[in-house]
Amino acid sequence: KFVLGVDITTLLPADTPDNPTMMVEAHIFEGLVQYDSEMNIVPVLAERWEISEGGKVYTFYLRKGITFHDGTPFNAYAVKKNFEYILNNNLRMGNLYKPNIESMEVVDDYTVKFILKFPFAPFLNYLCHPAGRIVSPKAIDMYGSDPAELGKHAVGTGPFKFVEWIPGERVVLVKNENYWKPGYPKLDKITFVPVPEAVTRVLQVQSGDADLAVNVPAVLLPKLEKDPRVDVVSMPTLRVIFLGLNLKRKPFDDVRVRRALNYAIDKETLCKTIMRGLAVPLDSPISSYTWGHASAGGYPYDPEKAKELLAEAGYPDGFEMELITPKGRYPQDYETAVAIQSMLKKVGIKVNVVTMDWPSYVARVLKTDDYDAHLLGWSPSTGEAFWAIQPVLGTGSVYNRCFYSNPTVDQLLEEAKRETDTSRQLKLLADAQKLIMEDAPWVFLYNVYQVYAKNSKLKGELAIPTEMIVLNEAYLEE
Amino acid sequence: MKSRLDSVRKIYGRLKKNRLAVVGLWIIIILVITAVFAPLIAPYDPNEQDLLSSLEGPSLAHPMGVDFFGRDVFSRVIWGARVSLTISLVAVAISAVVGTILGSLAGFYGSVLDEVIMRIMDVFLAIPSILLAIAIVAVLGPRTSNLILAVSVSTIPEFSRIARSAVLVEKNKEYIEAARAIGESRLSILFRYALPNSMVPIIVQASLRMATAILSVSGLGFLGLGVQPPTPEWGTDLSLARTYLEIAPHAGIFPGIAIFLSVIGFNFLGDGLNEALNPKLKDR
Amino acid sequence: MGRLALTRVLLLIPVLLGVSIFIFLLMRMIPGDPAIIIAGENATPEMLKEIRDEFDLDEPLIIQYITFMRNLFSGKVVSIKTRRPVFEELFPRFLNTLQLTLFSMAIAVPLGMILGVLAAAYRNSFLDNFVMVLSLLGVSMPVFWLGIILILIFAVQLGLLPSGGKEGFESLVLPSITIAFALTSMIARMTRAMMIETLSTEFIRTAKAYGLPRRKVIYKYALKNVMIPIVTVIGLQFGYLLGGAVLTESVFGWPGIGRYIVDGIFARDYSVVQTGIMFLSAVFVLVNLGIDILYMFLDPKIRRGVGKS
Amino acid sequence: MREKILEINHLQIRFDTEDGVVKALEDVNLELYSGEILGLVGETGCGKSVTSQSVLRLLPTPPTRITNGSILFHGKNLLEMPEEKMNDIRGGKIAMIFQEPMTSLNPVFTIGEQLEDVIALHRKVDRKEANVIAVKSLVDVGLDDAEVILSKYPHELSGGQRQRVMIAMALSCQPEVLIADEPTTALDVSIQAQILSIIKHLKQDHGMAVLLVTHNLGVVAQVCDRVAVMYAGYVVEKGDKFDVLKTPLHPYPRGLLESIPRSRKVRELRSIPGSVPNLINPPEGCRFHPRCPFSTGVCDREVPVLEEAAPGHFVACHHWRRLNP
Amino acid sequence: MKHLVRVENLKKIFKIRNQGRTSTIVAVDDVSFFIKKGETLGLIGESGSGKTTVGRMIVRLLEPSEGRIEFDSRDITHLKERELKPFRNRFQIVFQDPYSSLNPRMTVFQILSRPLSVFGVENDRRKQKERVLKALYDVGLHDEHLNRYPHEFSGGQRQRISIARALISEPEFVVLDEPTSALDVSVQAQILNLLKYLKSEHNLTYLFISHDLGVIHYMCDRVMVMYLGEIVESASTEELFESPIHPYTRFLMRAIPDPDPEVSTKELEISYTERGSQVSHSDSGCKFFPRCDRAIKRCEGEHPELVEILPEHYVRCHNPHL
Ligand SMILES: Nc1ncnc2c1ncn2[C@@H]1O[C@H](COP(=O)(O)OP(=O)(O)OP(=O)(O)O)[C@@H](O)[C@H]1O
Ligand SMILES: Nc1ncnc2c1ncn2[C@@H]1O[C@H](COP(=O)(O)OP(=O)(O)OP(=O)(O)O)[C@@H](O)[C@H]1O
Ligand SMILES: [Mg+2]
Ligand SMILES: [Mg+2]
Repeated sequence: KFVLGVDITTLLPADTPDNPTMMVEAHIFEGLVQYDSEMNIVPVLAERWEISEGGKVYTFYLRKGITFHDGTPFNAYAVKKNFEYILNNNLRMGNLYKPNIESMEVVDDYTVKFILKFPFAPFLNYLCHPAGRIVSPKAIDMYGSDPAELGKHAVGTGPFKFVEWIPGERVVLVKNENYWKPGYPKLDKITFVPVPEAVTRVLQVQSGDADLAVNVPAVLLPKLEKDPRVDVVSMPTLRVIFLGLNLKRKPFDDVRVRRALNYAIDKETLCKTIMRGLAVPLDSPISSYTWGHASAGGYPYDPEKAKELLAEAGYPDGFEMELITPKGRYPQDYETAVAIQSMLKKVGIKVNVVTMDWPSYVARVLKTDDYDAHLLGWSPSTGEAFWAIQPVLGTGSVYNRCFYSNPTVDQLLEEAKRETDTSRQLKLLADAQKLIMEDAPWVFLYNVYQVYAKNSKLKGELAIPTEMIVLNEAYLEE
Repeated sequence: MKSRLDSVRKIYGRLKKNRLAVVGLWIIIILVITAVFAPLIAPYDPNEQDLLSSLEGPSLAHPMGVDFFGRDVFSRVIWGARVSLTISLVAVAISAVVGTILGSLAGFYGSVLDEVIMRIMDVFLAIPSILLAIAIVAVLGPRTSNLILAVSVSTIPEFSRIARSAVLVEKNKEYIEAARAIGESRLSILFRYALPNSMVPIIVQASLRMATAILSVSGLGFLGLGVQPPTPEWGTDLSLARTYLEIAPHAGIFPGIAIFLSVIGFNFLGDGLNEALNPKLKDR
Repeated sequence: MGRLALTRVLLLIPVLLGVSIFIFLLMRMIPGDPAIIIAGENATPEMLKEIRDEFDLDEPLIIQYITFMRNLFSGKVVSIKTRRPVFEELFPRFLNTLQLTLFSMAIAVPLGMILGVLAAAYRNSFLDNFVMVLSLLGVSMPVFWLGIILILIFAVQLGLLPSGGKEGFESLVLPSITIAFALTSMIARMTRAMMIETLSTEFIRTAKAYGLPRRKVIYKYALKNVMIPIVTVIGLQFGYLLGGAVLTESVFGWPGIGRYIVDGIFARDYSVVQTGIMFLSAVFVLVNLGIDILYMFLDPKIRRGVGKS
Repeated sequence: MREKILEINHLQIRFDTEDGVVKALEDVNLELYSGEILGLVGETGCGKSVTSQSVLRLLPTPPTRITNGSILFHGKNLLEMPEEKMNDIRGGKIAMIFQEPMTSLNPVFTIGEQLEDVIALHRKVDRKEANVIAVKSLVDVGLDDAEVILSKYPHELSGGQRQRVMIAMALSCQPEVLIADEPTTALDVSIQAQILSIIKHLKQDHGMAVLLVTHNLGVVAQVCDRVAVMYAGYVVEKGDKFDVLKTPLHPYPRGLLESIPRSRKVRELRSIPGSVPNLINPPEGCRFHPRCPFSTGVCDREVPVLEEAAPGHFVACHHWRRLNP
Repeated sequence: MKHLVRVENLKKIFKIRNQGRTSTIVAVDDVSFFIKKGETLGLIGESGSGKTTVGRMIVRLLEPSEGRIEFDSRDITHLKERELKPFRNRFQIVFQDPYSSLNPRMTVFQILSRPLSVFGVENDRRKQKERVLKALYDVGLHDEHLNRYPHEFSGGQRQRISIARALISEPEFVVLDEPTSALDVSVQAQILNLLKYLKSEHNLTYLFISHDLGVIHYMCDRVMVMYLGEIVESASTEELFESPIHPYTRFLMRAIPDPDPEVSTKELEISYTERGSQVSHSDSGCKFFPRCDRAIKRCEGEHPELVEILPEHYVRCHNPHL
């Protein structure tokens, strides 16, 4: 039994916007490629692949002898059908592929080609995205006219077969006896149960009612570590947490002020206390696990320097600012904001923390510029630096709500995106990160861990930094 | 004036018979004093953080321990009295006033006005109050004033019903007829005659509702819609503390006890008033 | 009586209409765009536009309202988040909440009434004071606190009962006790108050004056009179619980309707919230109608028409 | 001499209230003979109901305290009887009906249910026989369509019908004593006349002794044999109704009689000045003295004792001799 | 002599809505009478016969369904509340229940000064106080009572306050709706005396409603007897008491117990089984028919008219007892 925070929304991978659902889908469906726990791209349904010269054509050689749960064989036609279905329908994740896939081509039964509109370096990462998982073509034929209906009939190639989904109550999967990877899966059955209350989730594992619970509050760690029935696992994710400063507003248009804020906040202490060690201070705008990361130094805690900078910028006595934050969206988000409130007080900045429920928060941040600073988290679901930087810091991007604009950064990213030489690509990305760090449009806070509690007998689960836990190879120790 | 004082004394006299009511009254008086003199009583600044001592248990320096941020729980409980009591007091006052006015107009004028007002009240009554409160806070944002509004909106129908039925009873008494006979205007009859005599059940209800208001705020806090940080408020602090219930129970127990005390206080007082003011009053 | 029921059912219409307009407007006033919430963080503007188009979110309000009402009547309201018909999702959850409510009632009603009657019969005794203090504890304990404590004791420490979720009968026990705790307290207090009042009435004096044994006086003559107001209160509570058990449902991960609607609010899933609240309101009004009919059944004054006086 | 069924001796009752101790009854002495109707009259609050309810021990404790006296029923003191025994007497031997016919019957049970419960209890019969007896008693009080009435609820009956049901209930147990506490005050004159005539027939046909509490001297005149007049917790005069109503010895019943407007055109009614005393702080001595035109020094010091002025005619006044030469 | 009040064909129909069904009660059915200036008209009849309803209609607390009310030769039947205001202080009403007819939240001073303020007779507080005090003395109360609340008074005293309230605006006509029926005889005597005294002092006209024949006899010049909404007999007091004609009047006279045991003991000979229901089933017949011991054939089918049998003596009966 696996406890999630919320109920799933659908079981159609390309229509899935939320992480918990992706976790469930990861057991039923498989993609051509996927990440391992170190964020390496590994083959799954594809055995290998070739990228054409110029980077516009991707050829995949598929694994043979695989059938979907409904008996349909997996082959190149199935892949083609899937991606065409995504391209031709309004699916929620469709826009991951629509802008870049030009067409699909079946070479032979087990070879399929993706022809892109332009050379797109991170395409493989995009295929690692859960939305690219392959659904049985027969199911698409039967239910495809209504994506919601298709989402109720999940047929994939994965190690577990879908049994039932009682909304709000549970999703039940059973072992796929015909799984292609010999000896797997080891578990007979997985039940996913949504329990919104974090404390209850933990107690469920403690009482043996559940085998795995996600999003464990960090404070409970010491307690859980003492419990022999429970193992707590924490591992870094790609998610960074930052304070976005509104560059349109005074005094945040002054880089000195922004840097001062970065110096004034003691990230080490935040990570140690509020986060209970389950976060590391950022040394770049992106997580060190994100592909393309390069350390850009970061800002040590230095309140004196902060005061100096403030004085230099003309605010020797500080100022008042509003910090908006969601509550319960990211681990200890609210707590962090409250702690920052008190840290900034020491350099004379009075912070009014305004907490909001997530939708109101998102509306405020995305639709208005009526705030001084916002606490936000960002995690590239593709696991690479473009998605990690561009949407949040690229000029005019949707999520660039600090209104940061540095043409040089934009330029560097654009170049890197089309660059096929990996080392040059990395260099370009490193330069961009450095520039951003210097401009300090954010207060760079930390990179969070994911924490889950599990039955100490449960072994072999796969945790991926994209905030995924997969039980495909897991087993219960006797 | 003297006789009004007398009647207050008399009510207190009757209240005194009811031991629990006296206990309730004193609990409330103590809470109010705590709230008023919070700055003098609280040993620390309730918002002063000491992240390194997070969740330390009760000690001599911190008799109720410290919370997650290393803030002194005792000081927060003391200051919390201010916010919590204000919220419930204002919320109840608003709903009692609005509800009473609406309900008494409905009961007094009857016919169309009655139907219209009571149907509108039905609308509010039909929507589960906690959902209504959540929606309202979501609309307006979790500012303290909005919490108050959310809590009060959902209790307006209750007060209006009580006021309406009380006014309906009074309306048929002969002194109302007598007032008409001396040519009193309708509004004057309502506000000078009918309403003052309908206050008993409303007052009783108000004191009982004070207790529920505090709980409602804590419920909203649980759902992430409590007061804004770092404001100390019992319900919000309590709901935050639930996470560490097992490792640091003190962070929740003390605000919880404060809530319990005030709920008990208001309930005892409400029941006591109920008996003192009107022994035959139906408990509805 | 049939006519009365009919008029009451007709009164449902304006109330539900009012509810629908009110909640519709309220939802539109909440800041937050369902498309953004639902599409998630990786959404592109195109995705948002698609979602908005799909659910008419850019249409004028009046059109949206009419569309909603039309869909509601044809049972075709679709959740913005899951794209599944709302009724299909809502109804099982409603049944779950109903289960929880009924089970809590099954604990609270007899227990509360027994305690209340005993407290009244032995007024001012130790028992009476004990029941009253306990019941105050019951009403002042926030459910999330109580719920977590119960889980700690019964699931984690003793391992007797499941800690949450919905799996078989046992998982009903702890959430029901959580709800029943406050409910029992309320019913006990009510029963006691009513009982004390009834015991001082003249017809009880008559019963005593004719030598009827105390047991009979309390359990037959007084209790039946007390039943009438108690039933009303219980009915009202029943109505409230069907929508108001949100906190308990959250703590125990019980897949109930209250939590469903709250999630709907937090996801700005207009369809879910509007339909859900309409549904609960209708249920509430119908429950009330049910109480009134029950009331008539219990109270001969109403059942058989009012006499000459 | 007929048998003294019920005897109330020196009954003294106190109520503890928040305003103080109400000295409701001070020294009440009454006796009821078999086959007679004794009228107990007096103004509001003088203690009539307290006296009558104390016989069946119906007063709630607290606040009631019986501080002195005895109530003898066939020579046995009811005040010392265990509760179970008392329950046999209640209804079975001594039945009681109350002033408020509207609220004295349980609103949620049918008349039949209530009557039969009582009959089954006291006549030791099963439900079926109880029903037969119930029908008969209803017919006895003039409710001819008894079967219909039995199936009705109290609110479906008129006040007069309800009061007759109460009387039928009393009758059905064949008690020796009926205590009727203002049985007609809430009723219309025409219905009052009917009820009184039933009570009178009960005495005549069943030989029942009746203690009829009322504040209406007319009622006493009409149906009673003897009458006792109470004032502020004392019996101030008692005796044959002709004696008491025609030639009252005590100034209080005298004043009462004079303040009744008669069918005579008088210029001004005589009235007793002042009002009934507060029983928390009653006047010293004779409690009537502040309102008495004849009071002298002795009246506010000494409580007058009830003495036999003429055979069977008792009065408690220091000056009765002087006033009635 | 002048007719201060004239009532013609007054009718009141109450609609009772009970569980969705409406039924109607004809509480007052075609009642006509007049009251001369300075006289006391008695209105008698059993409970529910419509006495209060008549009284309330005259002072316009109830809207008549049909008919016409004249006060001092002015038709006031349909005056709006505003137009009525000049009349409001010319007629007043005293209610039966001393406990519910005073606002429990007002002091005696407030209760008594309200009419002065409302009618605008006296707005100055000092002068108001003077008048209030005078009114209090008039009814036998004192300064010390001025600031007390109604619950601090006995029933008799409360009724005095009600009377003072009715009289403070110096009305010409007062409806007294059973003002003493809730009081003990000794207190009743005080109040009756007071009313008589005030009447002569202030030159008042009374409509005195009661069901106590003794009280009516003592107070009234003329008496009307109502039965189920109709006037069944009306005559001067002497005549009515000496020679009642209508069977209902005669029945009433017998039913009311006389405190003289010699009179009373003989008279209690009322059969206690009713002949059917109290309410007449046939609409057309005499309303008293079901209870009447003098009924003749005609009574069942034909409704009798109110006729002047003797001079100034009206009776509604087919078979009058002459
Ligand atoms: N339960 C009680 N508590 C306090 N005082 C009481 C109680 N019952 C009666 N009394 C007081 O005892 C006195 C006598 O009351 P009782 O009811 O016997 O009068 P009564 O003669 O029957 O009057 P009425 O004619 O109004 O029925 C009154 O002063 C009353 O206030
Ligand atoms: N507001 C009302 N609504 C409906 N019916 C009414 C109303 N007022 C009076 N009635 C009915 O009208 C009839 C006459 O009532 P009314 O009060 O005039 O009688 P009454 O002679 O004054 O009786 P009583 O002696 O009891 O005061 C009664 O049947 C009564 O039930
Ligand atoms: Mg009495
Ligand atoms: Mg009347």
